[in-house]
Amino acid sequence: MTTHRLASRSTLAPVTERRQIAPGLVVLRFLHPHIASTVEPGQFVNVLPKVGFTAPLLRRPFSVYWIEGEECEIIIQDHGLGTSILANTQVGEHLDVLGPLGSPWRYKSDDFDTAVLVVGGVGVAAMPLLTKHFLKNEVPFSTYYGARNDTLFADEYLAKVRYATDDGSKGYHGTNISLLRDELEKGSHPRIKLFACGPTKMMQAAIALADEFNVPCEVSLETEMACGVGICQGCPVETSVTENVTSGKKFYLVCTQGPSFLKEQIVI
Amino acid sequence: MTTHRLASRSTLAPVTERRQIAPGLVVLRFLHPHIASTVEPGQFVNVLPKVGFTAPLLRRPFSVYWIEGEECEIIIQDHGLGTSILANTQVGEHLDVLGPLGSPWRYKSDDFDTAVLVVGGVGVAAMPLLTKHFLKNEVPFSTYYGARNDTLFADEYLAKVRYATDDGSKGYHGTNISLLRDELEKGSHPRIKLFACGPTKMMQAAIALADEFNVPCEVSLETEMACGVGICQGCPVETSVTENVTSGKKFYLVCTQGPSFLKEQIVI
Amino acid sequence: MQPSNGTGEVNLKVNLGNVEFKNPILVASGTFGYGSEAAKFTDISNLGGIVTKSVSWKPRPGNYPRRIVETPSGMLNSIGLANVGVHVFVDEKLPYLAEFDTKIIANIAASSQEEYCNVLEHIESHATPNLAGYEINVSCPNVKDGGLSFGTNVDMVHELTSALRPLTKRLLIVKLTPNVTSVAPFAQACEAAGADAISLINTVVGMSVDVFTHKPRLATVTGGLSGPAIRPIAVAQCYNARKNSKIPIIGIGGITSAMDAMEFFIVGASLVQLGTINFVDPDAGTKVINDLQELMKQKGVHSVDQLTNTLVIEERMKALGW
Amino acid sequence: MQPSNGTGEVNLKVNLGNVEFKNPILVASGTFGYGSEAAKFTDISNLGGIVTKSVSWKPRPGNYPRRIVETPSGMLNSIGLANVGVHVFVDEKLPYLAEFDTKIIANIAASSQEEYCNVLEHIESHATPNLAGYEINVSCPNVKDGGLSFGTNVDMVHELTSALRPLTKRLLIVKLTPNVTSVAPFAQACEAAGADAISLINTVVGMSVDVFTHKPRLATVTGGLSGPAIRPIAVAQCYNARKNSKIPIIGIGGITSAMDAMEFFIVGASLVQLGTINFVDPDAGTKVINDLQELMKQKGVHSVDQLTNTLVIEERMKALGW
Ligand SMILES: Cc1cc2nc3c(=O)[nH]c(=O)nc-3n(C[C@H](O)[C@H](O)[C@H](O)COP(=O)(O)OP(=O)(O)OC[C@H]3O[C@@H](n4cnc5c(N)ncnc54)[C@H](O)[C@@H]3O)c2cc1C
Ligand SMILES: Cc1cc2nc3c(=O)[nH]c(=O)nc-3n(C[C@H](O)[C@H](O)[C@H](O)COP(=O)(O)OP(=O)(O)OC[C@H]3O[C@@H](n4cnc5c(N)ncnc54)[C@H](O)[C@@H]3O)c2cc1C
Ligand SMILES: Cc1cc2nc3c(=O)[nH]c(=O)nc-3n(C[C@H](O)[C@H](O)[C@H](O)COP(=O)(O)O)c2cc1C
Ligand SMILES: Cc1cc2nc3c(=O)[nH]c(=O)nc-3n(C[C@H](O)[C@H](O)[C@H](O)COP(=O)(O)O)c2cc1C
Ligand code: FES
Ligand code: FES
Repeated sequence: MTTHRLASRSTLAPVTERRQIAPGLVVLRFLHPHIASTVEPGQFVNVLPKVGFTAPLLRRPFSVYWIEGEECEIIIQDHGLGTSILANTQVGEHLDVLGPLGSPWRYKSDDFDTAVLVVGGVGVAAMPLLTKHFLKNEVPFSTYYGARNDTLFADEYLAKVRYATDDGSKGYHGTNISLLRDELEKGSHPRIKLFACGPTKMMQAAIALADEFNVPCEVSLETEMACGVGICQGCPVETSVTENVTSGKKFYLVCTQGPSFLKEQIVI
Repeated sequence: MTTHRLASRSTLAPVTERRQIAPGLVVLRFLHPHIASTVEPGQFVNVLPKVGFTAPLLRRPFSVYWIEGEECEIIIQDHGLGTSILANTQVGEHLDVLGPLGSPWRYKSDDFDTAVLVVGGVGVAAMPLLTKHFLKNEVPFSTYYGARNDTLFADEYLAKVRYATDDGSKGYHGTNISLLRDELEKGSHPRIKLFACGPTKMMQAAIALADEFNVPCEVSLETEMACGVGICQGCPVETSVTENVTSGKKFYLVCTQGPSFLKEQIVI
Repeated sequence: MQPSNGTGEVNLKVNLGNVEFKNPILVASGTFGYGSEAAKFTDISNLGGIVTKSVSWKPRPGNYPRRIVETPSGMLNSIGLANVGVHVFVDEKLPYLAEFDTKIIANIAASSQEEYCNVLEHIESHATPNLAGYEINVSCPNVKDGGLSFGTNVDMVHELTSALRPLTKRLLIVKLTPNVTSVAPFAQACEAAGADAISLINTVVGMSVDVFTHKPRLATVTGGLSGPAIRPIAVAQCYNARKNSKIPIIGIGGITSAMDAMEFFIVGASLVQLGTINFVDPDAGTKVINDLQELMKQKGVHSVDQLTNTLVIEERMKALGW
Repeated sequence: MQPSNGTGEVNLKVNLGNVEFKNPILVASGTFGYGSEAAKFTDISNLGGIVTKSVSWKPRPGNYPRRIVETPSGMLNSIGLANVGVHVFVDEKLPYLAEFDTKIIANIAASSQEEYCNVLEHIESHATPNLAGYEINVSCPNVKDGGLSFGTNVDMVHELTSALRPLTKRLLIVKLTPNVTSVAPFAQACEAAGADAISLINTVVGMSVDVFTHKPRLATVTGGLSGPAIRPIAVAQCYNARKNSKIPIIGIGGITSAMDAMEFFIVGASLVQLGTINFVDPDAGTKVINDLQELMKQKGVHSVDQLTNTLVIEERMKALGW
């Protein structure tokens, strides 16, 4: 078993830590020098549920949640067969990992001075590396994190968090979008940009809010993927623009051209 | 997870011990009161390679190797995908086990005074319970155990063993069948019967020897099985007799009418 | 645990022709023997019905081994319709099955129209009270004569069905093969000839080779593919039959759970049969029945009729002609 | 590691028509894009050849999502022939691929005979040195026009092949569908019309339903089933084509390993294509090539020709007519 071969080929990565951070949320840490040294905020990896089995057949995509030294972490929410197998991977077992994949957040663009991270559910996985970058580069930012109740937050690597819960059990009573709206309505908001990752409804609300306040907004999408590397055309998102030749006229590929898009690019 | 439901339904049995007894031979011990209390020598169990997976799909048959209290043991030889998965089952994991299945050795029949166990390869798994019965009931017997070399024997539960190796590294230099022939040729053999389990060639040689010395011989067969319980008709062995109505005229079903047959019954 | 049949909020009863099945979960021909072996491992009275192993006029020994090959999420078989023949069937098997509270459907395979008729008439004249009807197997890929040569010829299917129809007032079900360009004309032919239902699908022709000996793994070279691997094919064929005919459908192919069964109901099946999964777990039927009841409760669905043929196609896709 | 091609004891070279492939492992249309994306994850010069994504005259956006559903040991897709159109194909894709030491086969999909001819002629007039030929896709189940309506009609396949044959001296390969009663007449028609080879199989029509919404999981309702689940079907179809025609076969369907590839060679394929496995591992081709070489060494086989069409059928089964 090779633990590492060529940079860009799939790698059998030994799992070095497994921890449960919330009900149904497991973090796996694995050794993967290539990903750890090259990944950018917003990229993802594609992981085989079980090496040597044809069912489940395809890899499953996960955001790179954290890196430390030569190790990477992903956060797995129990969703179906593939994720439940993966969530049960034990320390010492190996993950077959392909990555880093996809395009990073447009986090170095100059269309903002202050970043607003809009987070919901397992979408949190896309935020820690972004948070780290903003902290390190002293970019002003704040994080609006919404969940059904206070047991569901996975905020270990976040900073400057404003919480919102549907049941009021922690922070604001309501959605993180309403909380953010309240803040924005309060007054002057110096060149902000929203970076949003969460359930589709939250993404749609984030886009609507950004439209209303006329600020840039980038959302990270999830679609079913067969390959994760741009060769199957299985992961389209409808687009309003027509410059995208690769996939014909009407779609972007989420795996390579995303997973994050500016709100103007897509129809969700 | 029910560890035990109805006697005759499949059961999730916790693995309580795993030991490697020879290269490529692993013994799994699991808690299964029903099998432990009802199994007879020569019967088998049908075990799912991996619970919840559709590939591998079908159960794999294994002789019941040993019982102790409420626990059973099977011995697994790494042969293909299913057995390699099973051989890696760890203590604390569960096996989905259906059994006991099949018909026992005709070990209580009165067609012999002395039993001769002819053993090869993983066929050894069918012998310990038979050995135990003969020891307990003071039936005279001896065991002719053949292997390629001395690293391959799994004789922990056998008794009165005469070893034969192809390379002469342990016991007789040659096959166990030649060794037995030598013995038989030496002279008087009081109403013996052969009980043989091993590779097809060894079975054929055992039958030829029994024919030559005109003694009864029962052989335990392996065929591919889809169900192990008599409902798929997938496990036929050609028969020379015609009384077998269930499967038409020309075949016995190894899973229910076997796995062991008298040499007169079958064509192999 | 015994599933409650038709009591409480969820009613699992399904009517097909003049027969009431207490639930829509049957076991498929050739995957449950004649019930007696499976009875050791499950309470067969829980089942909506049992379709017995194909029976022919004379006993058939079946094919030489090897008869079974596992494949990814499936298996190939080439049993060759091994069966006891119709005389033993009516003398021993039907009476045995008459003791159970479940419907029996006698599956018939033959190599000529005459033989099909003779077998059906012989069973009809020895019918037991719980004999609900007949399933006509025109789709076995593993015999030299009959089998697929009937099932892939729409005129022969029509003629055979028409010939059998007058011979019984019980259910007449024709079991179709997926090994055709389109199952639609076959469904229409069965409907026109007066069959009560079609069952879909029998196994898909498949093959596997031993790369060391260069021999086919099955003695008969090709065999029939079954199991979860073929479920998407089976669902598509049931959908196609439903779109193109009104004849009731019994869905078969790779069903392992209540969720799987539900897919078949939604595309148009009134009942389903479990096949290969019985080999993995002879008690699968009871589990699926219980789970189906639970699932229907969760969905707030009160009867199987409310599930059958409820596929929803997006408007924008309809507009595009899908 | 780079596989040694044709040196040492084992020679992986295969000739098809007037083209020499350095090894018999190709990647299948639609499962490798136009090479550039996959090139980040594997050395595409290792491959015997690359069959490019189906190209049509105009660009096609492809179908609305959802386009992908995993199934037991397989997947359904409904991409809908999303492609850049023949002009971008010859301007950008062919020149890019010309840089690699591998053969390129341009797969063409169209909705009329005229469009097929136009696309082929346009590519022909912009051919690059490593363009080995064309694969004619008459078997896509996921488009409204063309696709399966061609592929299930033996006369149309014959006519189309005859029309295309005079337009090129390069390889003309027809990619057939498994969704027919028998592939034999199609193989014969392609042979008669002068095709250099057939490729077998394209995807099998399948469907999956979301039991909570009652919607088809794929927007287009049905889609194409691929992956290990369909391998036994593909092997059987290649065997059937081999028995009934002499036209060279390119085997496709569920191949994941050298052992799988070997099954196709033994039943009669000269080359094979890897499809779905590329999604699991874009580097699969190289691994299969290396393993094939090893396996051939072990077997003492020196060339792929010595494997092709070497199925051994037991005498007693032959005697029974199998
Ligand atoms: C770019 C990206 C990043 C993601 N990051 C994370 C993460 O960090 N943590 C996390 O827990 N999940 C993440 N997801 C979602 C995760 O990939 C799915 O939950 C997972 O694939 C479901 O697999 P399953 O076998 O458990 O579910 P099943 O429903 O059994 O899967 C069946 C099929 O559908 C696909 N599928 C089902 N739901 C989704 C979904 N929401 N997105 C994509 N494919 C899906 C699966 O890949 C598989 O092919 C991400 C998805 C994408 C596209
Ligand atoms: C009655 C009986 C008792 C057995 N007892 C033992 C035992 O105690 N210990 C042990 O190690 N093995 C035993 N075997 C053999 C064991 O069942 C097979 O080695 C095992 O099924 C192979 O599975 P696989 O997935 O590893 O191999 P694969 O070759 O990948 O299996 C593919 C398919 O072929 C079948 N198959 C392959 N080889 C055999 C075989 N020799 N016999 C039956 N089916 C086969 C498998 O069940 C499976 O369906 C017994 C077999 C039978 C019939
Ligand atoms: C071992 C085996 C034997 C079968 N024998 C018969 C048979 O005798 N008659 C018949 O109509 N179908 C027979 N079938 C087909 C099944 O009834 C069923 O149509 C098919 O297996 C698909 O369902 P499944 O995927 O759930 O197994 C057999 C299938 C298998 C696997
Ligand atoms: C996502 C996807 C897209 C495909 N697109 C095409 C295509 O554009 N043209 C074509 O001829 N075949 C296409 N195919 C069919 C494959 O080339 C191949 O014939 C089929 O997938 C069977 O092989 P496999 O089981 O190895 O995948 C596609 C298959 C898949 C899975
Ligand atoms: S997942 Fe294959 S192209 Fe995006
Ligand atoms: S294995 Fe099914 S009848 Fe014997």
